Amino acid sequence: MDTLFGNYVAVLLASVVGFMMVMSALLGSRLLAPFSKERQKGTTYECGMLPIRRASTNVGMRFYLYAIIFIIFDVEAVFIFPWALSFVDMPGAPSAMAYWEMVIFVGILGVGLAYAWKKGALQWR
Amino acid sequence: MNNDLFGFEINIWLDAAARMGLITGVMTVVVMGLIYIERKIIARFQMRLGPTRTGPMGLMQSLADALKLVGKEDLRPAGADPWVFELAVYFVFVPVFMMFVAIPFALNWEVRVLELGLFYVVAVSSINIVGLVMAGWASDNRYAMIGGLRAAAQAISYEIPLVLALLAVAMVAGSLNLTEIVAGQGRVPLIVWQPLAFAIFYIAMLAEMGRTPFDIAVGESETAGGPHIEYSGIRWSMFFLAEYAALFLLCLIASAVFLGGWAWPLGEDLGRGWQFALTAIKTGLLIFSVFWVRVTMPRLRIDQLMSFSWKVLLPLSFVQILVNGLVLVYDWPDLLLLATGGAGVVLLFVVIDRGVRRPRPRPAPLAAAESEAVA
Amino acid sequence: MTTELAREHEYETQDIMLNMGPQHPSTHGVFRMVLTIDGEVVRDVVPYVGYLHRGAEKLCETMDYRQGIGFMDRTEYLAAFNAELSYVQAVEQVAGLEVPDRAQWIRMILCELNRLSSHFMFTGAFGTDVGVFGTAFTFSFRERENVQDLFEEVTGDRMMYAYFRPGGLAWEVTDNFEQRVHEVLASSRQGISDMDGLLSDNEIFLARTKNIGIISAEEAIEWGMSGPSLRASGVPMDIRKDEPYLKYGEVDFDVVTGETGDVFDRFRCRLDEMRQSVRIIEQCLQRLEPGPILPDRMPRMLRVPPGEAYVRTEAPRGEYGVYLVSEGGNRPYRLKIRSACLSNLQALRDMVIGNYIADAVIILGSIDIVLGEVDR
Amino acid sequence: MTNDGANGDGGDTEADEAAEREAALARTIWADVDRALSGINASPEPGALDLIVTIPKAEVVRGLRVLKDDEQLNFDYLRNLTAIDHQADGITVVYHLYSTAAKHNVTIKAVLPNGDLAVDTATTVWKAANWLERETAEMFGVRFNGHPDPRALLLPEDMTDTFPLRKDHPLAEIEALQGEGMAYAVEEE
Repeated sequence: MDTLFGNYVAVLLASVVGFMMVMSALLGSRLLAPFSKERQKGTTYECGMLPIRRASTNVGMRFYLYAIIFIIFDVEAVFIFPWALSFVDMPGAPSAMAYWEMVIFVGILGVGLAYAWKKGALQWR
Repeated sequence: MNNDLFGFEINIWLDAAARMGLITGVMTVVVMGLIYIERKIIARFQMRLGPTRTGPMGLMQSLADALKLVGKEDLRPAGADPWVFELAVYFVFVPVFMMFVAIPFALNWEVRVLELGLFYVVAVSSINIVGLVMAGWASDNRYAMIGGLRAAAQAISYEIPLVLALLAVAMVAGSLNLTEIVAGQGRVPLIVWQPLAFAIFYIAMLAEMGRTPFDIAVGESETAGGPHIEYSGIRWSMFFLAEYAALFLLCLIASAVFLGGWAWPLGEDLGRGWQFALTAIKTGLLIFSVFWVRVTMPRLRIDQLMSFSWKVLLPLSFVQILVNGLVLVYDWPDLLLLATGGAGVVLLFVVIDRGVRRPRPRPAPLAAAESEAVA
Repeated sequence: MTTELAREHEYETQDIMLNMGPQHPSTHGVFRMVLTIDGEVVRDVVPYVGYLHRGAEKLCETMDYRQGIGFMDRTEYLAAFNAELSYVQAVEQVAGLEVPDRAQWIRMILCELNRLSSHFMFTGAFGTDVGVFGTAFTFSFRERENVQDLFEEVTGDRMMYAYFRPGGLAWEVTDNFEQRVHEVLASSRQGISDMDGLLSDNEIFLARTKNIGIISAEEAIEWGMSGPSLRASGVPMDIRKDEPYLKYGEVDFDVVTGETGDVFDRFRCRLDEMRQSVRIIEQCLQRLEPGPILPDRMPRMLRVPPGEAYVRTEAPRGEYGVYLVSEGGNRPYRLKIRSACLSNLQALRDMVIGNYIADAVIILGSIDIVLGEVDR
Repeated sequence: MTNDGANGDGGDTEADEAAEREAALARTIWADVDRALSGINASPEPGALDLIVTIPKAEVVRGLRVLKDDEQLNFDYLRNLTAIDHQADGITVVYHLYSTAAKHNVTIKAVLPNGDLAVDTATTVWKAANWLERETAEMFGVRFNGHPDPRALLLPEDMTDTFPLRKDHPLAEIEALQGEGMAYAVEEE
């Protein structure tokens, strides 16, 4: 417990230091840089033309589709991680069995990938 | 557990703080150096001189840039979402910084030995994409939005091959602890057993960093800067710093995981100086190769980029994992790993070559194209 | 909009209007196109030109014939010699002036050199469009610089040469002209193969440019395209061959054509055309002999009898035509400049629709527009 | 250039001039054009480079269509389209045609009287006429009936009342000055 705590103290500290670095840089800029209240400077860059509408609109489904496929495979990767480290000397089970079980698992996902491929979900449109 | 710094037993908080301080200093210097070196190297590739005016051989260029950027007016578009816009900078920069905790620079020279180091690195590295998406969304700019969405799509697509490539290596190494992985490569670096994993990792690494040929998010000729188009001054430079820090980090990880970090070929016997030098040389070579790719490669298009990840890299990395498992379970000779990995690399290049030569059908005429009248 | 209507459309995806230009890194000057995009696919594109319109035609009507030469430089500023050539030839046609041989050969050399420098500009800019970080640009600019230096030695200016005159040339070329041209050709030949090595064989470059922005030969003719952009579609239309002017009938060169009319073919055509230009210049240098560069009796103030002529020459971007109507006197009654890029640009919409945003950029790049010429 | 065309020095008598004009026309493709344009009121004139044919404005688009579709002439390429302001005599619209296969040129002109500055659009014949007509329309105030996209091309969209390339459009101060300077030069000579 002590080791774990000691290790992740550094992680916490790293995030704090990172935050402070960014903040100090922004603060330094706030102090040193000029600041104007001219309204024209607040317009967004639209190649020199005035923007017509707000930019944030509803965008196509395809991003959502990729996100779903991503989550499936990422979760799968998370499942594979513990297996990958322990299947060789699996306590209480023959390692070959652990391996072939994972082959089946990956195979099912492979079928899923093939299906998505076939359906054209992987084709960016 | 080594909470002794320079041989003194100290409080873990103080120890961590001291190490982080050291890392902060090192990182700042290295990143500034990298910016200078990249400019010099790219200039040489392009038959230019690069920075020459600031200090001897232009060495002070990065410092001058930093000073200029701090003194530059910091604009925020009136239509931007203030909180998301401001916070995006932190989300981009802090995760990169956090990754340094697990990197082994030399024997017993790291901030902390994390038992799940590789896993931690992978997990934290994907956070900064959130920052890019936030930046793109909050800027109230169409280019930024397209850039942000591109960044997200690209990052999630290459995340999986990256993770699986590292996983394949972890299987062979038998650990997720970065220090153990490095120490285990005293005789033979893992790139020998896992060339395909290295190839996949290298490509996915370029994509994760958003460097050429995968720089479609920034894509200067299309989206004119992508997610950080509306950022200026020091806030923009934070994106820039994060990019270079990520370059440094991912090359460090690649050199540790695949090239044997400080261990290969001299082992643990030699002094720390040599180990640091080895790490630096390997990382430097990788960084140089990234620069080299940057000056010679055109940019991919988004559909090519996505299909390459999902249709080529992902299946290949799965096959690699299954093959690794087979060899390890039945205790076949390691040479088989080399053979299959090598065959995989050849296959990868063949697939790329075939894909390039294959003609792409003209996109089907759309409804808008058929009508003659101009809007 | 009522709230109910708004709720009904709440989850509909919308086509985004993306405004590209006039201040955009890859619109090659002040060109603007409004893309209607669905995700990343371009559904419609509306080009806007005219930001660089300076009324060149009207201005020329108020100018002496000789002053007009300078203005031609300012329309087609990347291939000013070719622009000047069309203009002075139009004046010569209407005025009935005979140009001495030496002047014609020198004009040919300079025009072909200008084609080289203009195409170098294209390859560099196109490399950047495709996404090479500046390397193509610096490589080709080194070569362009050599050509430009030569122009400066001859004309005294790097961009606005104003060197051709109705009837001949403004002054004799420098003494070491031939030797300098040989030097420039040697470096250009190296530069062409450099560009070939950097781009034409690169896998990503091929993947990006092949089968993108295809336009068929019939469509290209229908839109009035010309120059390499038309020849890439497989139409061997080259004014230098079809209606030889200067001494093009006496030199040996091939008309380079493409097959599919895609972006890659347009790039390839330009590269191969540069090799042909080198070939032409070499032949010109062999035929160059001492002699006068202006007709014997050249009036101090040029007066042109009534008449009209439409003179077209093959400029790097296509047909650069000058339609000159004279009603006597010392200035044109009407001067119309037929711009190659204006016609080429019309076809942009056909080529872009259905492709991705990134393709729209390289398709625009592959037409190689010069906005000074489009807007005049 | 390829063909010499007519030069300024004519014969003394009218008969000589007419004969020479006939001879000049015979060197051009007028015979073919005349055959193709049968039924259309066309008057030829040998130009410095190409044959110039004037067609009444009501028939000009029909004539262009015929010239494009004729198998032998096959004018499939519209080189240029513009106009000339002849002040009191109206505005002349000029079409420069080319055949990519037969490689010959012709210039077609149509005179529009000042009262009725309108002509049918040629975009139905060649798509290339689209922008060229837009430019001509905004610069001269010529209306092209049936044009699919009659917006301004080069000028600002709200500049609809002035036509810069007409001769009565005032010159800017600097242009006027330039004109004066030249007038001085002419007198000096």
